[in-house]
Amino acid sequence: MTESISPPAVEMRGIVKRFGPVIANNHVDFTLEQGEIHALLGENGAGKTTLMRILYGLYHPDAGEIRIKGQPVVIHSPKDAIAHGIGMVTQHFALAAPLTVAENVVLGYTDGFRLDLPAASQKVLDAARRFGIEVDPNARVKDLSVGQRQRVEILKALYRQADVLILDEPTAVLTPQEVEQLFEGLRRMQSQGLSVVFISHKLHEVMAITDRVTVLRQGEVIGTVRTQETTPAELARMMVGRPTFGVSKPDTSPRDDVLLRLEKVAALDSRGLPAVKDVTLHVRAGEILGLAGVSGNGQRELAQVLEGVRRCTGGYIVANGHDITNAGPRKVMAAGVGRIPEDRHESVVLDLTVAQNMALEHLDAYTRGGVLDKKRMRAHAEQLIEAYQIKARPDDPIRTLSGGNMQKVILARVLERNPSVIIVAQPTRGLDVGATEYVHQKLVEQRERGAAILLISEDLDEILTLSDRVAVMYEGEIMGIVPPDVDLETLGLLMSGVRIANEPENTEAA
Amino acid sequence: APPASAPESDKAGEKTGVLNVFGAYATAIEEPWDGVIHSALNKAQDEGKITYTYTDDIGYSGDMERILREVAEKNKPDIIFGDAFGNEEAVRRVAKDYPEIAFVFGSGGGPAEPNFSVFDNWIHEPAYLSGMLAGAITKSNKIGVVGGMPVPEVNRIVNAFIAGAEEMNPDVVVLTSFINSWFDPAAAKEAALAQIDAGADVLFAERFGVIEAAAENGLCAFGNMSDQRELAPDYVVSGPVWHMEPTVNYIIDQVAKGAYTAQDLKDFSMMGKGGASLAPINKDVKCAEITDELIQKVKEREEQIKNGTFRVDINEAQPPASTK
Amino acid sequence: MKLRIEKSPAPVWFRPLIPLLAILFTILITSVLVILVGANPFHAFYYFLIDPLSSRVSFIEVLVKSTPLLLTGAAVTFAFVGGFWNIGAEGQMLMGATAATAIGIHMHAAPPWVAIPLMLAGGFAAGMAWVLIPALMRVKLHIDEVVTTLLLNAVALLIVSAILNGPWRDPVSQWPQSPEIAASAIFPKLIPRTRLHLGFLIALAVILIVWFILTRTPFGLKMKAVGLGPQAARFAGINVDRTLLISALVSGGIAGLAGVNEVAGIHYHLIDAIAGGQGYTGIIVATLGGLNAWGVTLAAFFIGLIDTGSQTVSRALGVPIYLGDVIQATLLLTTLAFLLFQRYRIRIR
Amino acid sequence: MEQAVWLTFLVGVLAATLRVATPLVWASIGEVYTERSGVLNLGIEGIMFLGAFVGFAAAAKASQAGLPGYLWIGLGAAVLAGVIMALLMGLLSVTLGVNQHVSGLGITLLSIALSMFGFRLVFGESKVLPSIEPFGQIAIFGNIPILGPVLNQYLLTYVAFLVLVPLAWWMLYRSSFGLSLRAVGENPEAADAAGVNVYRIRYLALIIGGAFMAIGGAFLSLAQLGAFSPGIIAGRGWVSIALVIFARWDPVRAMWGALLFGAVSALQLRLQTLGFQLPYEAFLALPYLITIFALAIAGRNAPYPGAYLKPYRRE
Ligand SMILES: Nc1ncnc2c1ncn2[C@@H]1O[C@H](COP(=O)(O)OP(=O)(O)OP(=O)(O)O)[C@@H](O)[C@H]1O
Ligand SMILES: Nc1ncnc2c1ncn2[C@@H]1O[C@H](COP(=O)(O)OP(=O)(O)OP(=O)(O)O)[C@@H](O)[C@H]1O
Ligand SMILES: [Mg+2]
Ligand SMILES: [Mg+2]
Repeated sequence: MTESISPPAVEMRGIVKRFGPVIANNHVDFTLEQGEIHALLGENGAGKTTLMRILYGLYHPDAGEIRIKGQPVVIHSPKDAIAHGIGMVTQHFALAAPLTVAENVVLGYTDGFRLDLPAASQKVLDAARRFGIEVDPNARVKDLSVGQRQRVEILKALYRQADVLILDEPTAVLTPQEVEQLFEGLRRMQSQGLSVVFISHKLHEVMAITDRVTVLRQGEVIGTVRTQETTPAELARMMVGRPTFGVSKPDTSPRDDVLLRLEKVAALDSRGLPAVKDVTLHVRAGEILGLAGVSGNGQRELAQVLEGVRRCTGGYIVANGHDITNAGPRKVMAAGVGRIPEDRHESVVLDLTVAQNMALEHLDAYTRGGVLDKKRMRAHAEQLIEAYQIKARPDDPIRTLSGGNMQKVILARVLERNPSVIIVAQPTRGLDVGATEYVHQKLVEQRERGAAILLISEDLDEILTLSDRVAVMYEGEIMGIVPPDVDLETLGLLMSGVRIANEPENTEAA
Repeated sequence: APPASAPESDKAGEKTGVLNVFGAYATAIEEPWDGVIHSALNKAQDEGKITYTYTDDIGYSGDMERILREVAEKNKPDIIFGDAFGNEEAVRRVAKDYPEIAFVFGSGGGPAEPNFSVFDNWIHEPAYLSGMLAGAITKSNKIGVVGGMPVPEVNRIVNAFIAGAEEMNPDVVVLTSFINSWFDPAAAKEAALAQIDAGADVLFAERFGVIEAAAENGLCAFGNMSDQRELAPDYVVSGPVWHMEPTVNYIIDQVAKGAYTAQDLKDFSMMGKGGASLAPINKDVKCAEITDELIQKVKEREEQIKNGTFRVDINEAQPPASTK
Repeated sequence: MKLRIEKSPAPVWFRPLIPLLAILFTILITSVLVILVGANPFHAFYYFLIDPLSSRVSFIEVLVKSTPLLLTGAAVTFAFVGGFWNIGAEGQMLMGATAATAIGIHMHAAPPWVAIPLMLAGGFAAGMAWVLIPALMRVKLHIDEVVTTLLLNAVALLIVSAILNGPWRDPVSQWPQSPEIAASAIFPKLIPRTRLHLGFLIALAVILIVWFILTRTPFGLKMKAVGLGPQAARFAGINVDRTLLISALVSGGIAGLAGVNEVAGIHYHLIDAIAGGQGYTGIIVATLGGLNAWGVTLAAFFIGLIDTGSQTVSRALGVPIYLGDVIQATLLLTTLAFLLFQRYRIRIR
Repeated sequence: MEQAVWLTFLVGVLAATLRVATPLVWASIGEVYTERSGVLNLGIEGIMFLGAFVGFAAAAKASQAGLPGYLWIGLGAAVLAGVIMALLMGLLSVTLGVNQHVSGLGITLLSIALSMFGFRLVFGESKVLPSIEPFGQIAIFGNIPILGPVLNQYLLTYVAFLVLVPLAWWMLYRSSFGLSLRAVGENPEAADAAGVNVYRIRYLALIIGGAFMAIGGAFLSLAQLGAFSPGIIAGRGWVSIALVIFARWDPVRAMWGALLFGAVSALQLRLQTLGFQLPYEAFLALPYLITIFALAIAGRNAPYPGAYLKPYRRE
C-alpha cells in the first residue's frame, strides 16, 4: 500500500472518556490515513462526536494517546488542534452571526494585533477560490443560508491550513444539491492531500464518498472496513448489532375525505419577505402527503403556519372541519392536529422534566380544581415511556435525553391523542438507523389508523418511501404533485423550479 | 480605633461617676452635622466625664428605631445623643418607652416630656457675620451660595448670610443653588462653577465641594459648620462654626445631678453661650484684601450679638435663587 | 493551576452544609480585617451571627428586618421564574410606598379594615403600574427588561424626591418627608412593645401564595415553561406574552407591597430612603434562595440576620460600622459561589 | 451686553458638559468592553467608588510622604483596585458562572463597604474632609478668547475624548483583540472552536473595563474634587449602564451619550442660577427616560451581544 510509507495523519490509541457513569469512549483506537475520507458510523450516543471533540481539544480524554503524523501530542484546546492542522465543523455551527464571513474566518487566527480587514477579506477570497467555495467575505453570517454557513465553517478550517478536516453530520441540514456540492468540494480537497473524518447516519452517503469506515457502538470500536469491500446492510448490522429492515408501507389506499385543506395559503418569513405563496394542498384520511423541496423554499414557514406559530397572511386552512387559519396553537390542537416540528428544541422545554413536557400541551387535563395533578402527570408519563420504549424516567430533565429519545417523547405526546391530522417536519434528522426506523414505523401506523399526514422532509429517501403522493415546493409555491414512484429526474426538475405540464390540482382529482 | 470592649462590659456605667453616653447618627460622621456632635462627645470622653460609644451611618430606612431600642435594652446608657431628622417619629417613639434615659437629639421639632430634648445648629449669627465679610469683599457684587436642601436649618443660615451681605453692600446680588442632596461634592462643585460663570466672585460653601471650585478660580469662599480653612488656606476667609460642647456639657451636668428635664437647647448652640462662633478670620487670603477696618466692623457686630444688643433675624423661608 | 467546573451534583447530605461552609470561609477571610481594627474575630462573629438570635428582642428585630426582604425576594423570584428579569423591585417598591402614603394620609375617617386593604391594593397596583412599561416593552417590542427596569429605579427615586420636595414636603419640619399616615392605616403590632407588625404575616402569606402558584398550579408550570423555553412554550399553546406580562405585573405588585409594608409598618410616612436598596437585596435573596419560596424565606431571614448583626458588631466592639458591610458583602459573594457546589464540582488541576 | 451674558453662559455650559461627561466616558467605555464580551458588570457603581477612594487615599499618603508624582501614584492605585475587583467579578461570573446580576450587585456592595471601611482606617474620624492638591486643568488654551474656558480641561478629560474614545473604537473594530472580544460576546462556542480562549478574553475585557471604571471614579477624587466623600459617585455608575445601552454598545456613541448627559446636568445647574425654577428631578430623570425612549425606538433591533448574561462552560 502506498500510504503505509507516510505516517497516518491521525492516530488515536486507547481513548477513554467518561461522563459520570456513562463511558462515551471505551479504549477507542482510530487511525486516519493521509489523504483518505474516513467515515465514523454509529447509533446516537455511540461516541462519535465525543471522539472527535477529544481530537479537536474540546474534551480531555481520561486515558489514551494521540499521534499526529506519527508524533505524540497533547491537545489542550482547539487552539492546539488548529496548530496541529486539525479543523472541525461541528454539528451546531460555531459562527458569530452578526460578524462578517471574513471576520468569522480570521477569528482567532490573525497575525499581529492590528486587524487588516481588507487584506483578510482578500485572503479569505483566495482560500475560497482554491477550494472552489463560493462565498462573499463581506456578507454578514446572519444573512446566510444553512448551506452557505457550512461552507464558511469549512473555509474557516481550510484557512487555518488544516490538513485534517472533521465534519460532524455535515449533511444533516443540507439539501441533496448541497450535499452533492459538498461532496465535490471534499473530493477536490482530497485530491489536494487533505484527510477527512466524515460522520453521518446516512449509509448511502458513506458508501458514496468515503474510503474507509469505522463503526462505533456504545463507545467501543466494532471494526474498521474498506468502503469498497462492504455493503450498507453489513454496516447497519455492525452499528445496531442486528440486521435492519426498511419500513414498508402497507398497500392500502387513502380514503376520500379530505381532513386537511390548505387554500391559497400565504406567509412571510422572519425578515418579512413572502415565503409561502398561494399554497393549495389537500390531504386525505389515511394518506401521507410528502412535501419535498430544497431547504429554504418555504417549507419551514409553511409548517409553522400549520402548527399555529406563524401568521398566515392569505388564504385559509381547514383541518378536520375546523377553520384553523391564524387560530394559534391551542385551537390548532383542539381541531385534532398533531404537530411534530422540525427543530426538536422548538417544541420541548429543555429544562423541564419528561413528564412536564408530556403534559404541557394539555395542562387542562392535569388540573383538578385549579391545582396541578402531579400524580396523574407522572402516571401518564410512565405509561408513555413504557409504550414508546423511551429510555428516560418521568422526572429526568428532557435536556438529558438523546436526540432519538427526545423525538420519541414528542412523538408519544402527539400520537397518544390520536390526531386526525399530523404535521410532521424532518422527523428523523440526526437520528440513527434504529431510531429512524422506529419513527417511520409509527408514522405508517398512523396512516393505517386513518390520519391525514403532511410529511415535510428534505430527505428524499424518506419522502419517497413513506408518501402516497409527493408535492414539491419551490420558492414558496407548489410546483407539482407527483406519485412516489416518479423518476428522480422529474423530481429534480420540479425542485429546481421547473413546472411540469399538468396542473397540480389535476393530480388531486385522480 | 477605639479599644475593643469585651462582651461582658455591657453592664458598665452605674450612675456612680462616669456617665454612659451613646451616639446614634443617621449619616456617616464625616458628614459635618453629625461630625460636630461626635467630636464634642469625644472631647467629653477624653476629659473623663463620660464613656462614649456610637453607631453612625444608620440611614433612614428603619434601622434607627431598632438600634435605639437595642441600645436602650442592652447597654442602658444614661444619655443618647443623635440626629432625629428623617427618623423623627421613630426616635420619639423610643424615647417615650425609655423615660429613664435622656434623649438629646438634633431636631426641627420641640422637646417632649419627660425625657426628649432637642437641639439644632443655630449658627445664623456667625452666618450673618460671614455675610458681612462676603458683602464687603465682593467686587462683582455677586455672591454665590450652594446649599444641600432647602430645609429650615439651612434656610435660616443662608438667609442670615444674605442679610449680612446686604448690610455691608446694598447692591449685592446673592445667588442660591440647592443640590438636593446632603453629600454630593461633585454636584456642589458644579453648582458653584455655574455661579462663578454667572459672575459670582465670593462663595458660601454650605456643603462640601464648593471651596474647591472657589480655590480653582482664585476666589474667596466661606466654610460652614466647622473651620474649613485647611481645605484651601489661601481662599477660605472664614465661616460660621457650630460647637456642641456647651450643649453636651450642660446635659452631662444635668443628668449627673439628676436634674435633667426635656427642653429646647437652642440657646446652647448660639453665640451667647459659645455654641456658635465665627471661624478665625483669615487675613492671608490671596483672593481679596481683608482690611483691619472691616475686621473691626465685624468684631463690633459680634460683640453686639453676644451682649444681646443686636439680633439676627431668624428667617426659615427658602431663599430665592437670586436676590435681585 | 487551572480551575475546571464539572457538572456533578453534591450528595444530599452535603447540601445543608454548603451555607455553613460559606460562612466559615467568610469568617476566615474577613478575620484579617477584624484583626486589623484591633478586634477579636471570635467576638466579632459572635455578634454577627449569634447575638441577634440570642435575645427575644433582637430575634424579633431580625424578623422585622426580614419582612421587606421576604416580599422583594418573592417579587423577584416570581419574575425570574417567569423569565422576566426584573431588576426594578426597588422602583416598584418606592411606587408602592408612594401609593400607600397617598391613601394612608387620607384615611383618618376610615377604620383599619378599610384603610389597610385599600393601602395594600393601592401599593400592589402602583408596583404593577411601574413595571407595566418595561413589561409591555418586553412583550411588544422585545426590549430587554434588565435595563429598563434598572433605569426606572432611578426615575422612581427622582419622582419620590420631587413629590417630597414639592407638594408633600413636611409642613412642620420642612424636611423632604410626607405627612404621617392616619393611625387607622398603620399596621397593628403583632407583639406589644416590639416592632413586629402585620406586614410580617402578610409577607409570609405572600410567600405561601407564591409557593402555591409556582409549584401547584398550571399557571406556575406555564410560567416555568415560558421562563425556560419561550419558543417551546408558545409551541405548546401557552400564551407566552400573557404569561410573561402576568409574571411581571404580579412581581411588580409584590414589590409594591414591600413598599406598603415599610410605610404602614415602619415609617408611617414616605421618605426617599424608604426602599433603601431592599429592592436590590431582593435579587440577592431570590438568587440565594434558588428561586423557590422556601429558599427565599431562608435567604430573607439570613440576610435579615446578618444585616442586624453587622450593626451589632460595630456597636459592641467599637469597630467602624462598615466592617459589618464588608463582611456582609463578602458573605453574599461567598455563598453565591459556594451554592454552585450543589450542582457542580470544581476540579483543580 | 445681553449677548456677552449669553456667550458666557454658553461657554460655561460647554466647559461643564465636558467635565461632567468625563467620568461617564471612562466608565461607560469600560462597561462597553465588558458587555461586548457578554458580561454585564453591575459592579460598575462600586468599582467607580473604590477607584475614587483608593486613588485618593494612595495620593494622600504619597503626598504626605512627599512623593512628587503622588497623583499618578493615586491613579495607578485606583487602576489596580479596579483590576482586582474585575478579577473578582471574573472569578464569579466567568470562571464560576454565577448569575451576573447578583455577582455585580455584590461587587458594588463589597467595593463601597471596603472603601468606607478603608476610609475610616486610613483617615480616622476626620472633622474636615481630608483633601489634596488635585490635578490642575491644562491652561495652555486659556488665552484663546471665548473658547479658552472650554478648552481648559483636565488631562484626564483630554485623554478621555481624544485618546480613549478613538482607541476604544479602534481596538474594538480594527484589532484582532476586538474581533475576538466581539466574537466571544456573540457566540463563545464559536470563538472557542476558532481557537480563541473565551475565558482569557472575558477576563481581559473585565480587567480593561474595571480599570476604566476605576479611572472614571478616580477622576472625581483626584481631579475634580481633590477629596473623597461618601456621596462621590452618586449613581454615575448606573447612568453609565444606561449610556451603554443607549449607545448600542458602541464607544463613540457612548461618548455622545455622556456628552448629552453632561449638557443636561450643566444646563440644569445654570438655569437654576439664572432663576429658572425647574424641578431638578425632571432634568436628572432625562437621561434615563431618553435611554428608555431610544430603546423603544430601536426596538427589537437593539443589538444585544448574543451571549449577554450567559456564562460559558465548555463541558
Ligand atoms: N457533555 C456531556 N455530558 C455528559 N454526557 C455526555 C456529554 N457528551 C456526551 N455524553 C455522553 O456520551 C455518549 C456519547 O455521546 P456522543 O455525542 O459522542 O454520541 P454520538 O455518537 O455523537 O451521537 P449522535 O449520533 O447522536 O451524534 C452519550 O451517550 C452521552 O450520554
Ligand atoms: N450537557 C449534557 N449533559 C448530559 N448529556 C449530554 C449533554 N450534552 C449532550 N449530552 C448527551 O450527548 C448525546 C449526544 O448529544 P448531541 O448534542 O450530539 O445530541 P444528539 O443526540 O445528536 O441530538 P441532536 O443531534 O438532535 O442535537 C446525547 O445522548 C445527550 O444525552
Ligand atoms: Mg454526535
Ligand atoms: Mg447527533
